[in-house]
Parts: sequence; C-alpha cells; structure tokens
Amino acid sequence: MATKQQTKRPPELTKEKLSDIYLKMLQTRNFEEKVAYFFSRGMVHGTTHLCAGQEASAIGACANLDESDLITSTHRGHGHCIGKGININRMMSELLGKADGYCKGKGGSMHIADLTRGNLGANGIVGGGLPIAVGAAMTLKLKKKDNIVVCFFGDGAINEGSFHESVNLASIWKLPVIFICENNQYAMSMSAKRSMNIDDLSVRASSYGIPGKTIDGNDFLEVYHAVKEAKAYAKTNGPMLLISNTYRFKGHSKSDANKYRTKEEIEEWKALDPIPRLRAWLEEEKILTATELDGIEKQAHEDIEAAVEYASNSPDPSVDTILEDVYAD
Amino acid sequence: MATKQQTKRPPELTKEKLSDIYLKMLQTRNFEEKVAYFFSRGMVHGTTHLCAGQEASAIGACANLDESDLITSTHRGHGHCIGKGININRMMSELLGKADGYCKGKGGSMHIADLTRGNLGANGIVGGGLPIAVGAAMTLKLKKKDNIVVCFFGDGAINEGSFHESVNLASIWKLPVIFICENNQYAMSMSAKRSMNIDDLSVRASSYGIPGKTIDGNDFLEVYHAVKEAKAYAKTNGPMLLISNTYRFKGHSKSDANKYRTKEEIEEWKALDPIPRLRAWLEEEKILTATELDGIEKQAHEDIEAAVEYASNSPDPSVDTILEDVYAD
Amino acid sequence: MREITYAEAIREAMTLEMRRDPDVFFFGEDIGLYGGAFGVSVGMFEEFGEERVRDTPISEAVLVGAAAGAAVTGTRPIVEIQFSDFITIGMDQLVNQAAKMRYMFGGRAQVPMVLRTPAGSGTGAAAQHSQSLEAWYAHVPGLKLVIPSTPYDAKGLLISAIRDNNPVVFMEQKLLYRRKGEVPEESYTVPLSKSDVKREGRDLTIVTYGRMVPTCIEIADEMSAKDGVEIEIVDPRTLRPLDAEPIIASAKKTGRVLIVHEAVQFGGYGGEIAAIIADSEAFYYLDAPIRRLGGLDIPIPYNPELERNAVPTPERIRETIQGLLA
Amino acid sequence: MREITYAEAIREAMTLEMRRDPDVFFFGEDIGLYGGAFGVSVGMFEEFGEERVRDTPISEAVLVGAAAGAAVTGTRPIVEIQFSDFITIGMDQLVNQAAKMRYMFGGRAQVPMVLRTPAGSGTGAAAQHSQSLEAWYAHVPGLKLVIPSTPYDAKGLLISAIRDNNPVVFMEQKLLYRRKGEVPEESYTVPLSKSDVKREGRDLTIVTYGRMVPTCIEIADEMSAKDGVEIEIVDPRTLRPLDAEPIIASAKKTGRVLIVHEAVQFGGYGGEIAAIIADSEAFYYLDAPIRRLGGLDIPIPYNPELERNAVPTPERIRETIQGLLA
Ligand SMILES: Cc1ncc(C[n+]2csc(CCOP(=O)(O)OP(=O)(O)O)c2C)c(N)n1
Ligand SMILES: Cc1ncc(C[n+]2csc(CCOP(=O)(O)OP(=O)(O)O)c2C)c(N)n1
Ligand SMILES: [Mg+2]
Ligand SMILES: [Mg+2]
Repeated sequence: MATKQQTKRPPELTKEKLSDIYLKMLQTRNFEEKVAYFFSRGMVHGTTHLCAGQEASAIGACANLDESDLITSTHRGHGHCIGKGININRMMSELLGKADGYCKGKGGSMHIADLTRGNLGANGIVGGGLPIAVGAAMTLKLKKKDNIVVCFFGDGAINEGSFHESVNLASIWKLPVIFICENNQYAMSMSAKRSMNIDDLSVRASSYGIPGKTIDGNDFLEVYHAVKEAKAYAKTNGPMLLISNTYRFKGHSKSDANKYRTKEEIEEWKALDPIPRLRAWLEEEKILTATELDGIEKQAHEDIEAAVEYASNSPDPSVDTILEDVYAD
Repeated sequence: MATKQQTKRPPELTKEKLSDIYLKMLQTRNFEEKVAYFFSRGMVHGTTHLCAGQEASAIGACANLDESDLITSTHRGHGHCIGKGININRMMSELLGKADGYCKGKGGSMHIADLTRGNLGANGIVGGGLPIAVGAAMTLKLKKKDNIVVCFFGDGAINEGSFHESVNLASIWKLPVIFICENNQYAMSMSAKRSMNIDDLSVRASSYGIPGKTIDGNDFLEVYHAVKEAKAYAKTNGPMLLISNTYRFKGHSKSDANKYRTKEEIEEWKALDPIPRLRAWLEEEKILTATELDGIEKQAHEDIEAAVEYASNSPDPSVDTILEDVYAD
Repeated sequence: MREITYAEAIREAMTLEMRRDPDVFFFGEDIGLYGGAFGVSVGMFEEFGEERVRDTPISEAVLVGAAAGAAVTGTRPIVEIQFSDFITIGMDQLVNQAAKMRYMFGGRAQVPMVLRTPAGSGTGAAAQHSQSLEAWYAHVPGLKLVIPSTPYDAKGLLISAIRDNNPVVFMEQKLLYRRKGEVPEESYTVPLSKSDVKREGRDLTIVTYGRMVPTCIEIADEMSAKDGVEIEIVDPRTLRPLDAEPIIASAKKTGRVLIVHEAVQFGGYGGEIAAIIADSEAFYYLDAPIRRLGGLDIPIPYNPELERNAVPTPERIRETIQGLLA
Repeated sequence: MREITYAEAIREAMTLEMRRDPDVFFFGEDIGLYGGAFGVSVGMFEEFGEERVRDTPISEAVLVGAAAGAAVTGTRPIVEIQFSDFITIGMDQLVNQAAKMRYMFGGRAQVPMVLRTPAGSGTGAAAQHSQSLEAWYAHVPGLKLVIPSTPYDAKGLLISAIRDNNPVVFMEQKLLYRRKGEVPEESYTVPLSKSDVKREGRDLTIVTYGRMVPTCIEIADEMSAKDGVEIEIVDPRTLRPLDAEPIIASAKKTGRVLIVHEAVQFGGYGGEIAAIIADSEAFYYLDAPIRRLGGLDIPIPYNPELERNAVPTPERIRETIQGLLA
C-alpha cells in the first residue's frame, strides 16, 4: 500500500490551493455520504451513482482548469462538479429535486450542469458526453480560445462507438480535448478485464495516433501532473488519452448487491483511499498541519450540512413550471 | 511497380482452382463494366459502387472459404459476391431490378445477398455489416460449427462506432471473424490520410488485443496467404484484423467528378492492377499458358454476356408482389 | 391460480423457451450474475451458463446488430437493452438492418430475434432513462412491437415473440415489473397481433396499453361502482402489426373513444389509433371527438411530483372520461 | 423574379448566414470539395475555407453530438447527415442529448444547431437510403422539425432554422433538389411553426408537406380545371412545434380531409394530423371520415416501378380525392 504522493510539488500548488483541493475532495466524500443516506431512507427517489474512492481523479484533473475551461461529466459526476467549482448548495438542491437546484429539479443527479462555470453536464448515457466534448472543442477552435475541454468517462464507456468516433475526430482536427477514462475497474457488474481483451487501456490511444498514458487515479499529485502536462500538450497538439486507474468503494448505484466483486478486493482498494493519502502527504511535506487539516475536514463537514440545510429549505418546483424550459426563444 | 506475386504457391492452389480464381476476377471486372455502361446510359436507376481495381482483395479472401463459411459485404460488394460463388445471372438480374434477381428486384446493387452460399449481404450502411458478422459468428460458436466469418468493410467504415464495438465484442468472446478492411484510400471524397491520424490502420488491432496485419490487397497471392493464416488463427484464437491496401479505379459512385484525387495517383495505381499482375504470375510460373489465359478471359466475357442476356429476359417483378416479403410466417 | 410478478413471468418465458430450444440464447449488459438492472434474469446465468447467458460490454450498436446477425444465421437470440432509451445507439442496426433484411433480400432471409427492453417513467431516473418511444418502432415495417400489460400476457406474448420468425421489439414496463397476476406454471402462448378487450363496457371505449392498462381498469371499476358508467378497455398488446378490428368494433359500439398512453402525446402511437378510427366505419357512430391523453410535451423531469404529472395521471384520466361522457 | 432550384436555395441560405454570422459553421461527410452527395454545398468550401466548412470521417454519432456540443458552447453549427437514414447512428446524440439538454438543465442551456439531411425515395437507392422518418423527430420534445416544399420556403425556413436557438432537424427532399421556383436574392426569413395555405379551396382539404406538396397542387389545379373542384392545400412546413390552427380551420371550412405523405402510413405523421382534427372543433364539421394516404407498409424497394408504387402515386391521390368527394 504505497503512498506514492512523494512526487515533486509544483509552485502553483500553494498552500491555499492545496487546502482548497483537500476541501473539495472531502466535500465530495461528505456530499455523497449524505446522498447515500437520503437514498437509503427513501428520502430521494430515483437512483444515484457515487464516486467515493475516485475523488483524486476528479478533483486532481479539475484542479488544472480555469473557469473558462470546459468539462463533460458522467452519471458518476459529483466529484467533477465539485472540482469544477459548483455551488454545493444548489447541487444538493438539485439532488433533492428542488427549485433552487441547478436544473430547477428537472435534471437530478444524472444531469447536473453548470454552464456558467464550464461544466457541460453529467450524462445519463454511457459514452454520451464524448461527442459533446468534441463539439465544445470545436467552439474553442472556431473562436480561437485558449482553453481546453476535459472529457470524463468510464471503462464501460470506452467500449461505446461514441468513444471511437469522438477520439478519432478530435485527433484529426487536433482539438484541445483531454479524454480521461476513469477506470474504476467495473462497468456496473462487468469488469474491465472481461469487457476488453487488453490490460492497459491506454493502448487505445494508438488507434488515433495520439499519446496515451495510464496513471494512478488515486494519487492526487499524479493525476494533477498528468493533466497539467496533457493540458499543455492539448492546446498545441490536440487530444490525449489518460487512463486514470481507480475504484468505486460503493455499489454501482443504489441497488447493487456487489455480487461481482469480492470483499477482499474492495478492502485492498480502500487501503488506497485517495483522501487519507493526500492528507498524509500534506502532513509529511509539512504543507498543512494536523490541526489545519482537521479544520478543513470540519469545514467540509459543515459545508455539506449547510448544503443540506439550504436544500431542505428550498421549495419544490411548482407543477406550473413543468412545461417550461423545453424550447429557447 | 513491383510484381510481388512471386510468393510461394501452396499445394491447394491447383491449376483448376487458380483458373477459377482468375476467371472470377475477370468476371467481376467485366460484370462491372457492363453495370457502368447500363448506368451511364440511364438503363438502370439508382447508383452503384464499382470495385474495379480491388478484385484481388475480394476474390483472394473468398478463395479461402467454403460454402458454409460466411461473409458480410458492403456497398462495394460485387467482388465479394462473385468470390463467394454467387450465380452471376441472378446477380445481374438483381442489378437490373428483375424478378429473377437474388432479391426479386427489391434489393438492388446495395443489397444483394445469397444466404444459401453464406453471403449475408451487401450493405448500404457504411459499417453496417460489422455487428451482423459478429452475430453470425455467435451462431457458429453456439452451434459449434467449424466455420468462420469474413467481414469486409472500408477505410471509411473503420471510423464508425460499429467497427469499435464489433471488434471489441468479437475479441473478448474470441469469435471466429476475420475483419478485412479494404483500404482503397478513400471514403467517397475523404482520404484515409485526412480521416485518420495514423498511417498504418492495422495498429487499430492493438486496441482489442488481437493481431493486425497490413497487406498488399492488389496482390492476389498475398491476400490469399494472409486470409489463409487468419482463418486458421480465427478458428482457435478469435478475431484478426487485416488491412488490405488497394484502390478503386472508378469514382465513388456513378456521380463522382473525382475532384479529390489526381490523375497521376489513379494512373500509379492502375499500374498495380491486380488482374494483369495475376496473369503475369500465372504465366511466369507456368501454371497457365497464354492461350489458356486468353481462353479464361474469353470465358469471363461470355459469362457476363450470358448474364446480361439472362437478366434482360427476366421479367420485371409484378407490382402485386410489392407487399410481400416484409414478414416471415 | 398461482400469482407471480410481471418480471417473473418474463423470466419464466425466457427460461422455458431456453429449456425447450437450444437455439435460443440471451445476451445483454449485466444480465448474468447481476441478474439484469431490474432483476428480470436473476438465476438464468446459473441455470444456462455463460454460453447462453452472456454479459456484454456497453456497446448497444453491436448488441442489436449481433442479434440480427445471429438470427439470420439460424439461432433465436434474445437481446436485452438495459433501458429502452439506449436503443437509440443501436437504431441503425434495428431499423436499417434487422427490420429490412428480409424485404431487401426478397424474402430470402428471416430474422427471429427478440429485443427486450424496459420502458417508461416513474422511477426518478429523469429524461434519458424514462422514455416511451414505442411510436418509433410502430412506424417501421419489418419490426413487430409488443407491450404487455399483465404478467399473464407478458409470459404468453414473450413465448410467442421468441418463436416468431421476425424481429420483435418487446417493451417491458418498469412500473409493472413488481406487479403480480395469475400466471399458469406451464408454457403457453398469447398470439401476437391480437388485441384484447380487457374490460367490457357500453358507454365509452378506452384504447390503452402497457402500464396504463391497470390504471384505466381501476378507474373504470371505480366509475362503474360509483356512477354506473361502463367503460370498455381495449389493449392492443401488439402495436405492430396491429389488430385494429376490436378497436373499431368497440368504437362503433360505444361511440366515444379515449386513447391513453404514457408516451408524449404529440406524434405518439395514439395518433395512429385515432386516425384509424377516424377513417373507419366507426367514424359514423362517433358521438364525440376522439380524445387522446398522452404524456406532456416535455422530456421526463426528475422531481417526483413533476414526473408524476408528466404523464397521464388518474385524475386527468378521470376528468377526461367525464368530459367525454358529458 | 429569379428562379433557382431548391438545392441552390438551401446553399444560398447557408452562405448568407455564414457571411453574416461568424459563429455559423458547417460540417459533414463530403460537403467540402466534393460539394455534398447531392451537390448542395458546391462552392462553399472555396468561399469559407476548411475551418468553417469541414469534411468529416464517416462517424454520424459524433457528428450529431459534436453539433450539440458546439451549439451549447456558443456557436451555431450546421451539420449535414448525408442521407436521413443515417441519423439512426446518431440517434442517441440527437434525441437524448441535443433535444433534452435544455430541459434537463432547467432551461439554463440552449442548443442552436441545425441538422440538415435529405430524405425520401425515388432515386433508386432502395431500403436503407430512401426513408422518410420525420414521424420520429416529430415525437421528440425539444427538437424542431422542418420540411420545406418549395425553393422559397427552403431558403427562408433554413435561415430561420439557423437563427433559431434550438436543435432543428431540417429534412430536405431529394426529389425536390432540382426543382426550380422563385426566390429573392436577398436574405429573408420564413417563420418556423407557421403553417402555410399553399392553395385555397372550399371542397376538400389536403394536408401535406415536402415533395408531396407540388404533386398535390398539380392534381388540385388539374381537378379545378376539369371538374371545378376546389381543393385547399395546407402545408405545415414546420412539423414540430406544429401550427395546427390553419389545418383545423381548413377542415372546418371544407368538411373533408385527406392527409398525404410519402412516409409509411402506419405510425406516420399523418396520424397526428388526423388525431388533432378528430379531437378539434372541426370534428363537428366533418362530412366524411378523415382519410390518409401514406407510403405502403414496406421498406422502399429497388425496382423503379415498385419504388414508385411504394409511396402515394398521383393516380392513388386522385382516386382517394374522388372517393372522398363522392
Ligand atoms: C448507453 C448506456 N448503456 C447502458 C447504461 C446503463 N449504465 C449506466 S452506468 C453503467 C456502467 C458504466 O460503466 P463505466 O463507464 O465504467 O462508468 P462507472 O459506472 O464505472 O463510473 C451502465 C451499464 C447507460 N446509462 N447508458
Ligand atoms: C452510415 C453511412 N454513412 C454514410 C454513407 C454514404 N456513403 C456511402 S459509401 C461511403 C464511403 C465509404 O467509404 P469506405 O468505407 O472506405 O468504402 P469504399 O466506398 O471506399 O469502398 C459513404 C460516405 C453511408 N452509406 N452510410
Ligand atoms: Mg467503470
Ligand atoms: Mg474506401
């Protein structure tokens, strides 16, 4: 159980920035614990997909992005949202289907988007976000903007035709997209091992003549560095494929008996939990003291409590709004 | 302009077999010349896609197949049909939309199929045949048949999502499919160079952990050998990807000003015409004499004339049959 | 008689046919050990093994097309698409390949496949997981389209669908999966393309299918008890090819027609039913305009109260009936 | 006034908008140097260059989705799908993404894209290249759907579509591409969602669109000259959201309605029109059943004579009119 996080710390990762990153990872974890609780109590209908265990991948990637950079996310997108700077109160409100939610209660867990901050939305369709990311990069190119698109998807999505078409198109047009496959080893009950005849998914980059790289997605610094490099690369050379190896601690969705994986496997990965790993590094490197770290943990906890409070006080959307928002004027 | 055909001649390629192969290549060429003539005179409506220049690829691959092996073909499928042993009279009838055509005049050029001989059909949808080939191989597997499926498609089709999904599925189930990409350098007006960021398309095999190989598709013997090997491989190990490099001499379809390629390029490839190359080799190797070869050429010519005669005498389908053949009982 | 759920009835149909016919096999996402997203296939992997119950990658285009390819070469595949919304990814293979092969090939092929898929809203899964797009498939010659409304029908229709020699889209209703009904243990068929009068009545005809059938029956029973109104309910069950006669006959008998479905009303299947009635002999017997009640003209929203209101509610159905009878 | 073809009118609309608005750009298969499979975009690559007129690989799923992604981030893409049959490959992106983004995101996004695509039979291209699947798109909230029937409408509607802030499916009619009509040189718009009475009449209403409009007008003119029958022809032009009022008004006026389209009749758009009329005030004014004439219940066959008969022929339209008037 290596704490590899010893990689060099770049200057822009100031204490403030790292505090914020650690806070966001914790917010994500705490947010989802609340959500899981709500679902288990039947306080929310529908389903949700938790990214607990994958926070370093989401937050580490997004830590490289400006507000005007863009992301497309997935059904397992809470970390991406928080990484991209979403307002947690309104995110929680959306999960609870409230009027103050990002989508006024119309989207829910699988469709949270925040276009004002470059978050083009979660997606209920596996592989559905990739073509959208490519199109967003076309806008950047046409408008000569110096930004990039980060396109998140899973090891399940990598077998959809949309992956192939999207990466190929981005490759020939040299579009500034970083394709990040968060390989949490399973697509619902189907393991990456069973669904593909390859071990290292980054070989798929070679089909498009673009660089591919596999990284430890539970190591915040490794993710951060890889995306930093990829960002610089993408702006001038076009797309890149990153495989971020990680693991989801929870079941696929709220109804999952976890029959397809062993307790041992889950425990092994829990030992690689990115949150304590980041904390350990921050302490070892003396970037933050134990007290400061405790403070951030408390803060994260309070932020989520506040979000719950906010969301609980938010009204349900009026049924009168049901027909609105289909067409733009 | 090498005549590479010097490769060793395997014992099963008897004089008779090679005569038949040469005949089929010529039949294909002559067949299409007739078809082109009919279309240019407006004697046939619709459009057609000629494979002139690609005969070695089609016939060379099919020369390895038994009647109980299966193929899926494309919009540019005349060579595949003839290679798979179709009745040319009924094929010509179908092109002319006649009642004796394979599809009773309902399918036309883009939909000729002959299920009795393992030809699962041309396809009007680029990339449309790949999933069907995979399904056909599932049947072989379930029924424990010792056959294979050869799936033809183009360098345009290789960018469709269906390529990716199909090859991946075949790879994990080790299905006996040979995926043959006939890379004639263009997808309509889009060159393979512009549509992909890679030079050698066979690298795409690595995305699925299967072997890939690029061959000179205008060299009959090279095609023959490669598919022979692939067939043996596929039966025990699963799919393989072959890239058969070739060229279409004619425009994409009947209406094509050929603006996107140069006369020089076309001439260069015409110098690599697979038919004279095969003839030269057959003569050099003293397998067939010039007189015998001339005889085969004459035969091919007569066969096509006979097919035209047959098709011309075939009645148009009665309009009363229009509602038939939608549903099976 | 024994009661089992709609989901169990579907599983039983598949299981019985797989025992009977070695050419029947089954594949889809998470249908094996996991038992399917809705638990429909629990235990089948254990019984039939991985050759005949195959988990697949997430690749809907090849799933649908491979079913067609397997079917046209002599087997009888059942492919499950985890939510009917995802058929969109395999749409070319379903509509341009599976549905048309036979005709394009001049009748010299058959494609005996079943595409099973859950449809509908009501589970809080929002716009991309809740659609009812049956109208699309109903419009495609070469496809058959079945939507069962009871466990009994589900079992018998699915057995018929598996034995049928054509591509059958079998749309299951999520909200009915846990609903119980009487189902014989043995194998039996309910014929395709045979509409079923689910309730007899003289005052008004409701044409409806799928999950709206039990809802409409309840309302009809209630109104019968309360107001003495007798509503006839006709369930086409097979939406393509449609058995229109019983619908027209009922419209003639009652003179008042209401068509109910969950799918978006505009462009929905109800339009076809209304059009058939309006162009039939029944036209001359109508005492009122033909009324439709379908989903609102919106994607399905997430919030439960919005979601409930996006499709015909019992209250709206009742009101519309009263309006028609007034 | 100057006459140009339907194809030229479409090119002119794109060209004018691209000159006017740098955010408009255009991509698709073979639309560049080749000028598009039907020559619609000849010369545009030369004028606008490869940044704004982009040839793509054959990858319909990403084409449709990229248009949505570009649109939602602030540009106005026009994507061409070479034949409308191939939208099936990009169906998820069109229906689950482009159409629903705005609603799913609570109105906080807009997707101003146009998907241009040729539809219909009559070119000898058989089952996979000849469909008329407009009924599908008409059923999807969030999409707009336009089918122009004249060069004038084509230009004005396309300009409106490009300026519209929603995803618009713009189905062009292959058989009209070479047809000429009067078209002003300058830029103008024809508003979306405004049905057009293409011919006035008192005896019977034909509701039709696309390539069937000129055919029906010819028949109407002929019958007017020969039998003094005056047929009114209403062309919805925008099939979603539909402007139903003029259709209902016409039905009220004439009391007899025929709906004509090339698409397969069963489950076709005509069902919606019939249903709307049958549930409107016009119901009380009808003197005859509402008749529909759509394509036969088959895929489009190859043989030219079969192909011609697969869709409403002038003969069958005439007969049906006579039947309705009898
Ligand atoms: C097109 C499509 N197919 C299937 C599903 C059902 N589904 C939702 S998530 C999921 C697994 C996705 O796996 P992966 O891409 O690895 O993401 P993860 O859930 O592991 O984060 C499946 C099968 C879907 N939503 N969309
Ligand atoms: C899905 C789909 N997209 C586009 C087309 C139109 N089209 C027909 S053939 C063709 C080019 C195909 O290129 P390739 O696969 O290389 O085959 P080739 O024509 O070179 O033999 C195109 C674009 C089609 N038939 N189907
Ligand atoms: Mg995964
Ligand atoms: Mg090619």
